[in-house]
Amino acid sequence: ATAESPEATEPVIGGTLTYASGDAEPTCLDPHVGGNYPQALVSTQYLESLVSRDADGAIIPWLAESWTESADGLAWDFTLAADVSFTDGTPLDAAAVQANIAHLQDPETGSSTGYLALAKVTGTEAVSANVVRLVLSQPDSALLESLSQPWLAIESPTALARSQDENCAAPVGTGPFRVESWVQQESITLVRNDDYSSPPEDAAHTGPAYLDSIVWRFIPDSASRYAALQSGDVDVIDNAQPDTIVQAEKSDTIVHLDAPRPGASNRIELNSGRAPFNDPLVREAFIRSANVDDAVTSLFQGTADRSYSALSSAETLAVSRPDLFDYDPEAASDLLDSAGWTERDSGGYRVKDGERLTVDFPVSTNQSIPAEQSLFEQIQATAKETGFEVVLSPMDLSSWYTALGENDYDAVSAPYTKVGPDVLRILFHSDGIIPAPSGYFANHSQVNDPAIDALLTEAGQVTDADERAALYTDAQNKVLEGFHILPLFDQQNHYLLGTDVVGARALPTVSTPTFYDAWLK
Amino acid sequence: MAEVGRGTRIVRGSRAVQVVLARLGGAVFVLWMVATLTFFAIRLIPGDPAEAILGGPGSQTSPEALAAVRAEYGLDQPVLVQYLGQLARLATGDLGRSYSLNQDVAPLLVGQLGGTLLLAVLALGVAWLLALGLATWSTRGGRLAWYLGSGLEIVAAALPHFWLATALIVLFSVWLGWLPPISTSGVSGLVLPVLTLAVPLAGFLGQIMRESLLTALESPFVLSARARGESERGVRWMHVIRHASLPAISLSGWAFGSLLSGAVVVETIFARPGLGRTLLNAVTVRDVPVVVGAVLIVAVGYILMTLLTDLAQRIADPRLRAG
Amino acid sequence: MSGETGMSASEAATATPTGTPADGVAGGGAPAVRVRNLVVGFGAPGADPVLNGVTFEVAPGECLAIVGESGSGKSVTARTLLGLAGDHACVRADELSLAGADVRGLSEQGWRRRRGRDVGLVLQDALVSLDPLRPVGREIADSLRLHTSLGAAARHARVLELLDRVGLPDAGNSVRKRSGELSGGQRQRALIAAAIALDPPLLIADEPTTALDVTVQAQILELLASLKRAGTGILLISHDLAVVGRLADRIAVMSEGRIVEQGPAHEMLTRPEHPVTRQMLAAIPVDKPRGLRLSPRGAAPVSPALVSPALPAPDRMDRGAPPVTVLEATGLVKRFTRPDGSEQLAVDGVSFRLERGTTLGIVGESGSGKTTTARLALALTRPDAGEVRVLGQPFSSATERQRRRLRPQIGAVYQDALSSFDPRLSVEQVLRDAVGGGSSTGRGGASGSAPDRLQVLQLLDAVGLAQGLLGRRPLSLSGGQRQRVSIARALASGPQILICDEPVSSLDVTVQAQVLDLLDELQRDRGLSLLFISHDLGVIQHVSDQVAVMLGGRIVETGAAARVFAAPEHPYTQALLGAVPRIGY
Amino acid sequence: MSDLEIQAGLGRSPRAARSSRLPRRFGVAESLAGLFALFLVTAALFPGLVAPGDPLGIDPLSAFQSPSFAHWFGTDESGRDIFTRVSHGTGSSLLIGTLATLIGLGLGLVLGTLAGMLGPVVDFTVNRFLEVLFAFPGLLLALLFILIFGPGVATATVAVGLATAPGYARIIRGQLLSVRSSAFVEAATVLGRSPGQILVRHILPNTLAPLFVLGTLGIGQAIVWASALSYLGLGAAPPAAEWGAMLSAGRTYIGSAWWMSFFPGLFIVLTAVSATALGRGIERRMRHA
Ligand SMILES: Nc1ncnc2c1ncn2[C@@H]1O[C@H](COP(=O)(O)OP(=O)(O)OP(=O)(O)O)[C@@H](O)[C@H]1O
Ligand SMILES: Nc1ncnc2c1ncn2[C@@H]1O[C@H](COP(=O)(O)OP(=O)(O)OP(=O)(O)O)[C@@H](O)[C@H]1O
Ligand SMILES: [Mg+2]
Ligand SMILES: [Mg+2]
Repeated sequence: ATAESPEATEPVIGGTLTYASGDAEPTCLDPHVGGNYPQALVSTQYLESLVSRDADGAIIPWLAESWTESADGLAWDFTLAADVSFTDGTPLDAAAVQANIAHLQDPETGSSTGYLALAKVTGTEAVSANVVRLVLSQPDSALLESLSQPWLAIESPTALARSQDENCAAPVGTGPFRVESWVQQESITLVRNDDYSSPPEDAAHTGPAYLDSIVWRFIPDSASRYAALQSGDVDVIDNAQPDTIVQAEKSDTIVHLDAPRPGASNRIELNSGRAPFNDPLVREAFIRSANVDDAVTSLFQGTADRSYSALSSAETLAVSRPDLFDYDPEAASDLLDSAGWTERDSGGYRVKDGERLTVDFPVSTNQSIPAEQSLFEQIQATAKETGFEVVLSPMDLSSWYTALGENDYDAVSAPYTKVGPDVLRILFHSDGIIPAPSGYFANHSQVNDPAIDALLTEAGQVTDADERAALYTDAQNKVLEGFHILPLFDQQNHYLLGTDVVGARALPTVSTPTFYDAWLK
Repeated sequence: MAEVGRGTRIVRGSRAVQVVLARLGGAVFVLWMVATLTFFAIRLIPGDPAEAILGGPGSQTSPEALAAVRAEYGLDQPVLVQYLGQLARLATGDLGRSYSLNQDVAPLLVGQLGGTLLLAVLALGVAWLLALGLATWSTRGGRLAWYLGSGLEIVAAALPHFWLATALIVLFSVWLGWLPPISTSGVSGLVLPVLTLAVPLAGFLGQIMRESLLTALESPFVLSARARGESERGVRWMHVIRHASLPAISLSGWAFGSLLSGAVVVETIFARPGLGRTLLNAVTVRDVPVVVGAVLIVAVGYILMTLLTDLAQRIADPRLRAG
Repeated sequence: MSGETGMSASEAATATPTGTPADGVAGGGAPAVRVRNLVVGFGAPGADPVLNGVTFEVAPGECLAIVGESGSGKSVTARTLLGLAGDHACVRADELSLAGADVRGLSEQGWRRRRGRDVGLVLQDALVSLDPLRPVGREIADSLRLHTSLGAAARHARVLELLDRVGLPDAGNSVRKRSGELSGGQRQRALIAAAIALDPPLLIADEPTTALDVTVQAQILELLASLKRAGTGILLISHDLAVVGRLADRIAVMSEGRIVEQGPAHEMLTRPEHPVTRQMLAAIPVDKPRGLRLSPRGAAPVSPALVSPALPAPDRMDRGAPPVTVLEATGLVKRFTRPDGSEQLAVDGVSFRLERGTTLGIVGESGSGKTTTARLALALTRPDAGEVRVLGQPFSSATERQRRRLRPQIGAVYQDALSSFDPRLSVEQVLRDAVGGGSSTGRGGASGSAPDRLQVLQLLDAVGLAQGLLGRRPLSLSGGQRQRVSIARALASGPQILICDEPVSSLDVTVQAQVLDLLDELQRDRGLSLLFISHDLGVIQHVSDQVAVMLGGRIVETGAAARVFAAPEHPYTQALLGAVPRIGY
Repeated sequence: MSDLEIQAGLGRSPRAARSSRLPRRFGVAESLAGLFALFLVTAALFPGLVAPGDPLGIDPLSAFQSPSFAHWFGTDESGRDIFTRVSHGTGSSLLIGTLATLIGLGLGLVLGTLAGMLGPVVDFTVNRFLEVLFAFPGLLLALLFILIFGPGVATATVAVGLATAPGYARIIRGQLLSVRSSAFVEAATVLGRSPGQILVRHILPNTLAPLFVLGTLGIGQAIVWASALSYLGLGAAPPAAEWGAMLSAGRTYIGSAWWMSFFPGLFIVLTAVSATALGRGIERRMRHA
């Protein structure tokens, strides 16, 4: 069964939908604070952004009904939708937006994602009551895409004025639902916003949502989660495992909603910042020696397509280069020979002046689903034949951060979800190599190529769409041809729904589900 | 057969006070040590708590945020200062503020406690019933019953929680569809977690109960009860059961501890809110205040439990009261 | 049969004890129990039965005593009469009737209806025959609950009445007490009360007094006598003829599952026919002069050839030499703090001297401080005051290191021989250790020097044990054998002094006799000086030259045995003497 | 009181122990356990004998196959043969169990002996210390340890050892005290033996003898514990063929491929069971000797 649900019947008003998330429970329901995917998932139900994206990746109006960019691209004016008000009654106006930008940029808030996305925004002005202007230091071609993300959603200024605890417990937005209660470690209860008036253009209907309420639960254990869906205790689950998806496809009581996340594809980043991967030949050898295709077919059982791109297939500008990534052990061996890794040791691993050809691969158990980890194991196995010793070390998130911070890795796989190709700049611009004081940095493959830097910086500023596309295409080709990354598949994002759930869809922005149009049979 | 009860009441009274005081002192000491050990243990863990505080899947921490966090949680101060601060706060019953859940620990844990206690208490009860039932049944039926009984007990005792849990879910939820695997509301949701915790414990308890049951069954007072015309059931309910229970009672303190260990796994698998799950999360994100708090609560629970056990024993066994 | 059971519970309960034996017999006329050719076997039918053709009967108001040594089958007999021989016991009998009704092949229910109503049982070990977790009141009321329709109140009243009847002081209180809170005597009374709750025509008392002090023993026997007078038939089981002497009308002697001789008590005690009976009578130490054998020759063969020449054996009888004090205690005091914190004077100013070649007997009831005294004499516990000197040298006040020199001069024999052996060691290893000064740590028998081995053999022979036992572990030995081994161990170092704490209390009379003879011989042959502790005045009288009577930690009377037993001064001593069971009335 | 004490049946009354009238327990069970143990040891020493083939060798295209003649226990998500993996995992699992038990026993021995031998002061201190350790649920103790020294087989092993140590310590102490105050030790004193001789001849042997049983019982428990840690992702790292790790890996696919977690789990349980059965058997023999 697939997500195309029969629209024939009339929507039923009322009912409570139970959602079981496999992600960690957010510590704050306000996605401004920190800013991770779990927050995005739930906040999509009660918060809305200035703009959104349609299925074709085009930016469409949401809370902002229109916008204009100044000639120099340093000022953007957004005209806000009329008579929209937050669920606490505060009207949506320029001041409100200003308050949100300020909130995001305030270090006290501790925003990460939103903070970085607004890096170029230096100030805001209220042009009129319902027109707000963002002032930029440089042109930012990614501004709209950034603003479409849930992490930059607009909240009630009155609510933001409260203490962070209060705001974290129950953020107030303009969404179709509002936060009723949150019992830590148990569930979040969302109830319908009856005065809802601001659906995005691509919504199926207008007016309030059909559902009375949504119960948002957290079931980290995937088996239990699926069991709960089967037994009908929950209506929707996320982070579905491949095998369960296959089962679901067969069953007629569960439907599957596949919504790959935008931004970067799921890939293995090869650390060109240190041996052995500072040698392009070795990088290519590794990539050629890894049998990803078979692994993906066996592990994901057709639920995920192999990716040959740096970007998610959700990105229109994604460049795909199958030719670079096919499995070819012979070629790999030759490459290693020519790279000087000629001998093999007792373990069958390549050796060069006493050094074994070892690839340290820290795996964050929080961020890589089991299927992915199995995939790595298979890569480990196939790469061994060519003589690579891949050392997989699963670790918890903070240890993982530490390992990265100390540049103690040769390969790593980290998701990066961001709307639009600008993610390339974050991932491959040499600025991304210098670790922040926290030790965190985004350019894990440590690509340090002036040419690429130049392309990305320019692309980040040009406003002409075609120009931008061309620049990003070049940049991607350079990255791929440099064998800096081994693309695996789109960042997986599968939802399974009971067949009684109709009209649920994922927002094309960051593929978080929205239950505005949803109703229960 | 030393004559009993010659000791003068007064002496006994003051003695009791001494005992209680000693107990209290011991308890406080244990708590302090636990707090200290935990605090420094966590400190030894490599990595930066500030990271942990902001850390969360997919989050990218900005230097500013980190700086702010360090200041807020006093992570920039020397460890000793932090330790003393922690103790001082603990002394006042303030468990501090969670790194990862940004809320106060005390209320958080107290909130979580309920679920775990419910689980633990129910499991303990069920385990007791299972164990008693099995022990009595297998000591009255013939050899076969005996082998079966003791076999079952050993197997049960060897079952790892996580495996049992999975098996139960697959059996009762997926195949039979009788019980919901996950539901924090309602009794039906409790069945599987409680069973998961109870069965292995029942195995252990059963093994001891069987032994003491036999001892009791062979003892002269049972013979003389029979000689009075007491029926098998009478013998068991009037005499043997209580004797069989004594050693098991003395174990309840230990059992409680093991249940809490089990709760870590069970609450994760069955997605139940509770101390165990919170603890595991806290440990993995190095949320020092929560871990210390949780461990302290567990320690308190353990101490209370041992006290209760002693009490229960004294109630169940007058010989102890006689001293 | 149904008529039988028709003799309804309430009647039974309300039936007031009738006056004389005569009435008892007249009532129903049928004997309380009649057994003809009872055969009981356990496990394999091939194995020779535990009871083999036992025949006897007990009339109401009569007391039959079954006497026999341990393992002869007394308790099995008792249990069989209640249908409690055991799950895998096979019981056959030409006749087996309770109160005139055949009970062979009775169903479990049928048995249950009779137990407690037609027959009551008082068990060997009063200490554990009452449920320690339940108030004795409930225990007693159980029989009523099971067999009568009485209400709770009525039952309670009846229980009080019973407790009164068995002479339990302040019944109102005792009802609520648990067995742990009662003294041995009181427990035994409670147990009897439970057994006679329904006035069963037959009361079986299986060694009802074995664990009790003589004075208490006397009281219990008196109680049983009063029941007998009230018309209850009593089957009294014991291993000690002297005990049954004063109660039994007829006596049956049992040996290896057979009743070898049966007859009127008087006949049996005065003109025994069967050797077993004779041996039992001979075994009774009471009123037997010092040095007179209690056990038949050959029970403990001693071949002089092997007796170790270690010590010159001074003749005990030569009174010429001035007495040498080998062990002297002066003003010993030992306090213990009870679990509840209160202080207790276990030993309170005890002084005594033990002269070479003589025996000092210490007698006293349980808890009077005998063992503590012994432990003080052995310097196993420090006295709070006073001192122990050995061979004139300071002992208790010395350091253990200094003491070690003197240790070989003192041997010890304990009441519980078994627990005094390292469970891992065989008899041979135990003795080797003792002989070889602990130097031999060899586990296997092979190791150790030849002289050691010779000595071990000599010891074995001295205590009359076969060499075959060398390889056995103490656990697998009989009580008597164990005690012999422990005596052998005590002798290993060729001591002058032997301290025996209740060496025979856990043995039955016949075995006790052998051990006492053994000790006597050894004393004569080796000029040993014995500090002999027992609660049994009869034994003390037989073995001692000097006697000390202990009460509550003090020595209330001491002096030459002859004098003390002839003319006891202290009332307590007199009471003790009065209580000692004697043959011939 | 620890689960070991329970299994070792300490505080069991001699009456029950000696009673000859009980049915002879586990005559059958013991032999079965013995057989299984034999199989395990073989598998541990010569895994190749039991299951030729590479426990890590992947075969993506034959993944998720249910048990069959080709693959007795089926295959996992990477097409590895589970029987092969389970067999080859025996070594490490047994090793972990044994080492952990040894560590636990070692620590316990040290603590217990300290408490039991060095007078009341030490005894008091050690007891307090033990109380503290007991106040940590075992799993938590292990968790903390692992988080400090990082996950991995080695740390998991030590962690389990650490977590079980207090239990052992308590048993050993109790044993020591009871032996020291036993009548036969007094008897030896009366015979004029020096404390040294008594220690060597009586106290140590009688204290240490039961440890063997404890050890046997302990191995089973230790394996269960270790697997629990692997299950929480803190033990052996995949794709290592370690039962706990395999079990947790398999759990993900429990809905579609039950055999992936069933068989490793089964082996854990069976191992623990046979260890217990054997331990009990040995114990009884020793007591009846
Ligand atoms: N249930 C049983 N199963 C097997 N053998 C038994 C059983 N009960 C008793 N025996 C055996 O029957 C014999 C007689 O036992 P019994 O208890 O009657 O001896 P006793 O005369 O009472 O000795 P004591 O004076 O020590 O009580 C003993 O050898 C004993 O081992
Ligand atoms: N180690 C001890 N701790 C506390 N109290 C003790 C201890 N040993 C003996 N007592 C008490 O001292 C008193 C005398 O005990 P002891 O064993 O000497 O009496 P006994 O005459 O040997 O009694 P029995 O005839 O039963 O052996 C008893 O009341 C006993 O309770
Ligand atoms: Mg008997
Ligand atoms: Mg004594």
